[in-house]
Amino acid sequence: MTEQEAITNEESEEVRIGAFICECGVNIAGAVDCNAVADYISTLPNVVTSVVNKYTCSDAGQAEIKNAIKDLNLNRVLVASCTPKTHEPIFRACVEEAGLNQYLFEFVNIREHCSWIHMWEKEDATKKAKELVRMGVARAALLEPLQSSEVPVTDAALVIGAGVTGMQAAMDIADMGHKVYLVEQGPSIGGKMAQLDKTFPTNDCSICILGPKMVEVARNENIEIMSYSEIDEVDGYVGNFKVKVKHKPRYLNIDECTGCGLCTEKCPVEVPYVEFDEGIGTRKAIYTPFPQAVPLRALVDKSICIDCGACIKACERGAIDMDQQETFSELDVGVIVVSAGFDVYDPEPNHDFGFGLYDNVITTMEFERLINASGPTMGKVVRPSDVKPPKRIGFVQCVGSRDKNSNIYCSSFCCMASLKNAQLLKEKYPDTEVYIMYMDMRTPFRMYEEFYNRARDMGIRFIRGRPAEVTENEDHNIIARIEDTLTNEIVNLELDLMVLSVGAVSPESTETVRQILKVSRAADGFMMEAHPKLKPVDTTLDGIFIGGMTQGPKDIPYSISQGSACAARATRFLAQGKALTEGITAKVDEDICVACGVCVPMCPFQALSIEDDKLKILTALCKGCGTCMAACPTGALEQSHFKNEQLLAQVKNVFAYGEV
Amino acid sequence: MIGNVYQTVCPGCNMGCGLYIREDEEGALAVDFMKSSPANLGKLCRFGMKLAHHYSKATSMVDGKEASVEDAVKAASDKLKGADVTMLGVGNTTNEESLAFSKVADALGTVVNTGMGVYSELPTECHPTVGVGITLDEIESANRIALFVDPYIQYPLLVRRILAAKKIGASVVSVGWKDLHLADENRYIDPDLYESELGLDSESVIIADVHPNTDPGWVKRMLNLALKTQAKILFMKPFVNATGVDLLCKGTGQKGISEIMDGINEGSIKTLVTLNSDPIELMPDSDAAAATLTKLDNLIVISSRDGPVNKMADIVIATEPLYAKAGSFMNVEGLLLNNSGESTTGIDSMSTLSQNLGGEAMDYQNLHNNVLESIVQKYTKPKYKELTCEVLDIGPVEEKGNLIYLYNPFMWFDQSDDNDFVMVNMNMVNKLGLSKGGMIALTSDAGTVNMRYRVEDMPDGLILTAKKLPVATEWTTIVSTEAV
Amino acid sequence: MVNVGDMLVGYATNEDVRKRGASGGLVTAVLAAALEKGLVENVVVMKHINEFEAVPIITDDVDEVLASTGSLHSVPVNLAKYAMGRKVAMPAKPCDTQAVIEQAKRGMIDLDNTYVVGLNCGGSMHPVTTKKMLVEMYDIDPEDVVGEDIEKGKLIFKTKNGEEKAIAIDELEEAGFGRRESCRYCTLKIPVNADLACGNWGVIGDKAGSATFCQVMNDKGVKLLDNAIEAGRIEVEPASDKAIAIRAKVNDVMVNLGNTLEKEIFPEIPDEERMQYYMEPMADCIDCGACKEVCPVCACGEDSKCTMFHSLVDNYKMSMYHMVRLLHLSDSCIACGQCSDVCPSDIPITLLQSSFAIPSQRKREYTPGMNVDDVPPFFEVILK
Amino acid sequence: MSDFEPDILTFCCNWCSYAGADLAGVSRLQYPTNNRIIRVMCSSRIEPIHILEALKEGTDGILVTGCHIGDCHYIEGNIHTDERMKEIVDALEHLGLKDRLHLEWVSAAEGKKFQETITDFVEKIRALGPNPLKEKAKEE
Repeated sequence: MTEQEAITNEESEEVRIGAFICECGVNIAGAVDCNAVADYISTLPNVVTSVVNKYTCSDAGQAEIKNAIKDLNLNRVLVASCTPKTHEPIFRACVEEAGLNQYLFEFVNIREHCSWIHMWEKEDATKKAKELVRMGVARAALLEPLQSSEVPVTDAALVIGAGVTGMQAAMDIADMGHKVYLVEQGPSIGGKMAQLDKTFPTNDCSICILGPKMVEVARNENIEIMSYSEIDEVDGYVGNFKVKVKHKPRYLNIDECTGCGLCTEKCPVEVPYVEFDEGIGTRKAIYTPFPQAVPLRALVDKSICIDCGACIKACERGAIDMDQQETFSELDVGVIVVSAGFDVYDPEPNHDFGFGLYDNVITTMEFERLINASGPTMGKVVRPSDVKPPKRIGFVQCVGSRDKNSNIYCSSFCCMASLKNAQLLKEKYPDTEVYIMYMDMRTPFRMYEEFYNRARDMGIRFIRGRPAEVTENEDHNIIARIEDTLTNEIVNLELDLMVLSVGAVSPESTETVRQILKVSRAADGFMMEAHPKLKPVDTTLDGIFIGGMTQGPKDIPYSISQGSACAARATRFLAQGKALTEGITAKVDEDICVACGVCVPMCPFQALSIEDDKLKILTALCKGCGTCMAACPTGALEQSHFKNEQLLAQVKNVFAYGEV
Repeated sequence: MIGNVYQTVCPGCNMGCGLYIREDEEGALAVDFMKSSPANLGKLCRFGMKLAHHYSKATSMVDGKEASVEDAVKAASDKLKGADVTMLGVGNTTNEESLAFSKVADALGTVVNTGMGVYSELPTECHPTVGVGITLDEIESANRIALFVDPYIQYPLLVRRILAAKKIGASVVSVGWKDLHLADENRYIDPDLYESELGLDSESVIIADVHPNTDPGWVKRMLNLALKTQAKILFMKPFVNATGVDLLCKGTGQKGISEIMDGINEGSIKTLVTLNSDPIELMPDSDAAAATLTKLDNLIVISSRDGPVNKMADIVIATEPLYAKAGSFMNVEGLLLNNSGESTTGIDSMSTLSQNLGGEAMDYQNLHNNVLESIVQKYTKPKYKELTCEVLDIGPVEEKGNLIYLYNPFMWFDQSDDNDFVMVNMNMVNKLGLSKGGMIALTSDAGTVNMRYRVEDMPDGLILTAKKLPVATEWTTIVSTEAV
Repeated sequence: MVNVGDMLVGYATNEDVRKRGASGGLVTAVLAAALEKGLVENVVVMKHINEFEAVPIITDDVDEVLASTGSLHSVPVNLAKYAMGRKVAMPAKPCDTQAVIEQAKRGMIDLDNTYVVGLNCGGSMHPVTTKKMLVEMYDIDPEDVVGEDIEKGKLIFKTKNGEEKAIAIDELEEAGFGRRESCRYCTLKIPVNADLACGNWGVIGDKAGSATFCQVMNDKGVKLLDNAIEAGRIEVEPASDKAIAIRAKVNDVMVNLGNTLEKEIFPEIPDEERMQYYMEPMADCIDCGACKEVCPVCACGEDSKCTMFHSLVDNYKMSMYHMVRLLHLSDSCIACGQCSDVCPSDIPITLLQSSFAIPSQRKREYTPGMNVDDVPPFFEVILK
Repeated sequence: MSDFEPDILTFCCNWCSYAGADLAGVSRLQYPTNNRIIRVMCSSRIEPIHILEALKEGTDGILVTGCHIGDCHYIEGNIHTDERMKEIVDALEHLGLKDRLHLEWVSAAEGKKFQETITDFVEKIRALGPNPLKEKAKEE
């Protein structure tokens, strides 16, 4: 083909390429005859000058480029030296200083990709270098100037989920002086941590440390808590998200309610309190979530309310409004932090270890409520079948974790949780026999292994093996048949109560949020971070961050760290007030595009959509990978800086056939 | 019009390719295929495919200002009354309009020139053979075909006919300028050896072409070859109705277009009236043609298209687009083809013009009947007319240039086209040291142009172009070459 | 009320339509009813020019619809592109229907707005070939022909004076006439992908020749028929078991013939000859672009990946234009034959496309144009 | 055929395989000079026209390289690459250009693998012989 005619740009300005061949001391010159390369290149179309430098990247070399741009009126610069991975930014800055758009710079690698790998083949290496530069010249002639665009950032953040992670993120962002909307689907902030009794490895009371934090969040002027609310729609991109929040009706005027509890007293309807007490305790149809709830306001469970009107009569402030409807708020935010929490694995459907078949098999969360001093039993551990204190208690680890039949991942906190609960039992009821049936005890991080050792010292029995068979005897005792793999003995353990250490799973409600935000999901069902090491709380969508259990199972300290990390990452945008979008992006030629939509599902960043029979590209979302344009049948989509004509010019000039 | 479509004929050349022009609600045009069309089975070449883009409508003008058709006709009548008028109508329109144009000529006491100068140099008895050759079907049953055109570039719808002939055993020899894929033999031989070397006989077919820039000596050579070998001959032509207009104008005493241009330059022609014929597009050297036209006192253009000559005209009488016209065409094999359009504004304008000049009034139906009576009896193909002339004296052979303009009939549209390269052979590439992807510079008296090139198997020293190049002054031009 | 899956025999109530239309004029009547009752805004019909020529027009005139009748065998255009961007009803051969569905997958046709009345098709013929065949094989003046039919492997022509002449398709095709090449290896003869599958196969007894067999394929088919019944334009009755069996038998014969011919038409190509197999015929390409323009499954506009290479300077080596098209269409080519029909150089493009596409489609277990929910494999896995 | 030196074109993605090629260079891992590299942001940018054009231009073998599945900088670009290359490999085989296109995942840490991949591919293409379109390409 003969594309390489003197190609001119839109203003029909003549293309003038300056080529700079770097010797890199002997690094390149040792294997490549740089002068021969320069001589050859000078014969190519559009090449105005071709120069050999000792070190093109040196100040002298860069000065030579800048002078040549000015003196020879160059409008493209090509450097043939080392790898763009390290030196492209340097030369781009160099040409920009000389007044040339940085994207009019072309880099050819003749060191890593030529001289260093063909050290003893000078003739062939020189030929190859000529052809590499020839490709570069062909491409350089077709380069176009590009601009990264800046988008303004709305100075407000949305935090989805007010568990311990979300609260931390909200407070950190708020303390840096930015408005935060903290949206929580439950009636109170606090999350799962509020349900726990003690926390490992220091065994301090969970609500005692969390409670003040919740109050602090509520008192923070920059934080607006939206409890009992859900994300309905999210539109837009970094800096400019439009969020629609749905407020579910509490059937009660939250400004009038004082949380006094008079209404609850009068309410005649009582049901198991599943949401907070794991169904062990009860609540009324009108209730306040728990004593330390924030906001401490009542709400009506309309599904069980019998409309007797007792509460309305009881409320001195007339706060109750049974006709309340759901309402919506529209928020403009610049960044979004997702800390939507987790659910515990549900062993019921598969009757894991007899759960659901035998009364005295319970889960960790149920146990947490049982042993919690403010729980339904006031901290008295009893077993469900006969409400008697159990004397032999066993914990089964890895229920719903590390199991290809449920979830293959490790839920990370359950070993420590069981160690903690076992210790609490031993402290509270020293004569209780406590067993932990495990595959491996996983105790990383500071003081965790010590915590395990303490448990051993306290006489807690560890059996390496999990029940192969669980049955119940006439006393409703649990018989667990286990192979202790350390002793190779089969043990038939009779237990009064068996606690399943259930792992974490990503809740359905989080999946809804994920789909609204269009964040990607990992194979384990949790949301996917942008990079597992380098960007653990970023997502691939600019301006959206994930922390805590949303990203995967973790314990409280790790969750709080991630909350702070999310805050720090998110606040960068808020503090700068602007976000830069990628210069190399997809562009559509509307004259050619037929809006067939083949490209839309290709984009991993949801930057493409068809609206009104037209393809719309949200450039702010585009990362410039090029997946979509390769799929485009018409060629209407082009990736700037890697346009088809630019790539094809390289392809066509790969081999010169006898010319060099 | 049939529903929202017009059945019409492609104006690219004289092949007579039938097609539909489909008009949507917004008036946008699209080409549709008419598979029962006898000349082409609905198939169209690259020009035909782009046809919808080529109908740029003309606007009536008087002295550079937009005017109504009526005013333009009236202004033209005033200018033409009593003037010594030269009329040019090459056949880019219907038989009926061409006939109407002749009647205007009658009123002015002049004749319509077809622009094909070659006819006036040929004995009358060979005109029918040059006019209507063999039928296109007959190509398919020939046993040997001698090609003096490049069908791929010049008359693409011939390709399938030749391939069909090959399929049933015909051999194909190309005596052109470059190797053709469909030819069994590609010969570059001395014209004096054609008769002895090409192996033609009465079962053979010669395919050549005539156009306004054809060297008459060349046409005579072709006729002699046909006479001596008894082979049948088909002359392809560039204008949709070249055959019809030739018959209507009786084919004799007509001026060629270069003769007319010479006349203008000499000052013997002062008033020119054209009917869908643009000298700027037809002459190889557009700039020179435009300069010539400025020497006219009166330039009156009757046209359906907005060509370059319209901008220079004193008066433009705009007519309806070709596809919308009521009327018929005669293709290269003498087949009469009909438009489904019903518009007659062109004819009506010329009728008024004729009456203003003291001539007769015309209406479409009369003209159509006239056409049927004078040139053809029925919508069927006439039989091939064997050559009856004597062997012709070729006369002195003109010196040829090395840049050869493969006269492509579509060129008169002067549309941008991807023929944007010249063809050279590998020897020239090596000799000039042309680099892969490089350009070749062509220099003639008219200046220099840099062109992309494509390598072809062809004789040394030649440069072929299918595009009218600004350095070309004639059909063949002497140029010097170098690498850019 | 008719139901999805119903097998019916019906005809137009209007005597004139019934008489003029092929097989009882049911299709014409259904289309007319769709238009007059506002089910659609336009109808695509073949406007009759002569026995060998008809041109598709898009009309909102019921009379125009009623005036359009006759067989499609000799006017092998694909109608899919005429339905784009409209609320339209159309008659359709199986390949027209395939194209409509492929266009719907590419967002060019809204199937909810497009009512497709499918017509059985044993294959179509090129009008000029047909004329020649009439003279050479049938000894009939083409001008005298008033009707034609394909039945029991024979091609039948009816003349003005009521005569019928039948010749076996095999025989015609051996003599170089008969159906277009792509129709010979086509195995979709009953348009089960349309909303209604209509035809004369299975119309027996006293109704033979004056009624249409009609299978209701989906809800739109129900709507079309109910609408026409309500408008009083058609009458239908359930088809007899015998009729259904006969229709299936006719179809089997045609499909078997197609399968046999496919083996004949596509011989095994040795590896070392493959390049030549594709390149040699394409060397005659003159880059007119008609094959792309006419392709009813390609949704690209005038510019596309293939036209990047659509240039004379490119065509003398390996025609990139055609190579890109081979790949582009290999998942969705329906072998409708349009590209071969319009190629000015008579390159057997459909044949080349098919020999490239058929193995590819079979490997990916994808049949284009059958179900709008089947994603063409080259749209690629839509992840997650 | 013995002196046939194949022309190899390699497409590298910016994030993994290009860096892998860099690492091969930095480590001075010697490999044949037959290879030329074109850099793209993601291997999913490569489409059939690039491959076909390269073959038409006379390239004897084409390598497409990208990040390992799961490592893609753009999440799942290389999954698209994988799908597309399978189709193109099929198509090329059908066109009589079998084995001239190969897909390989090379991480930024796999300089050695890059070296081996090129070396093996050059050998494979050398054994396969010249691209049948090569002579025509040279003519131009």
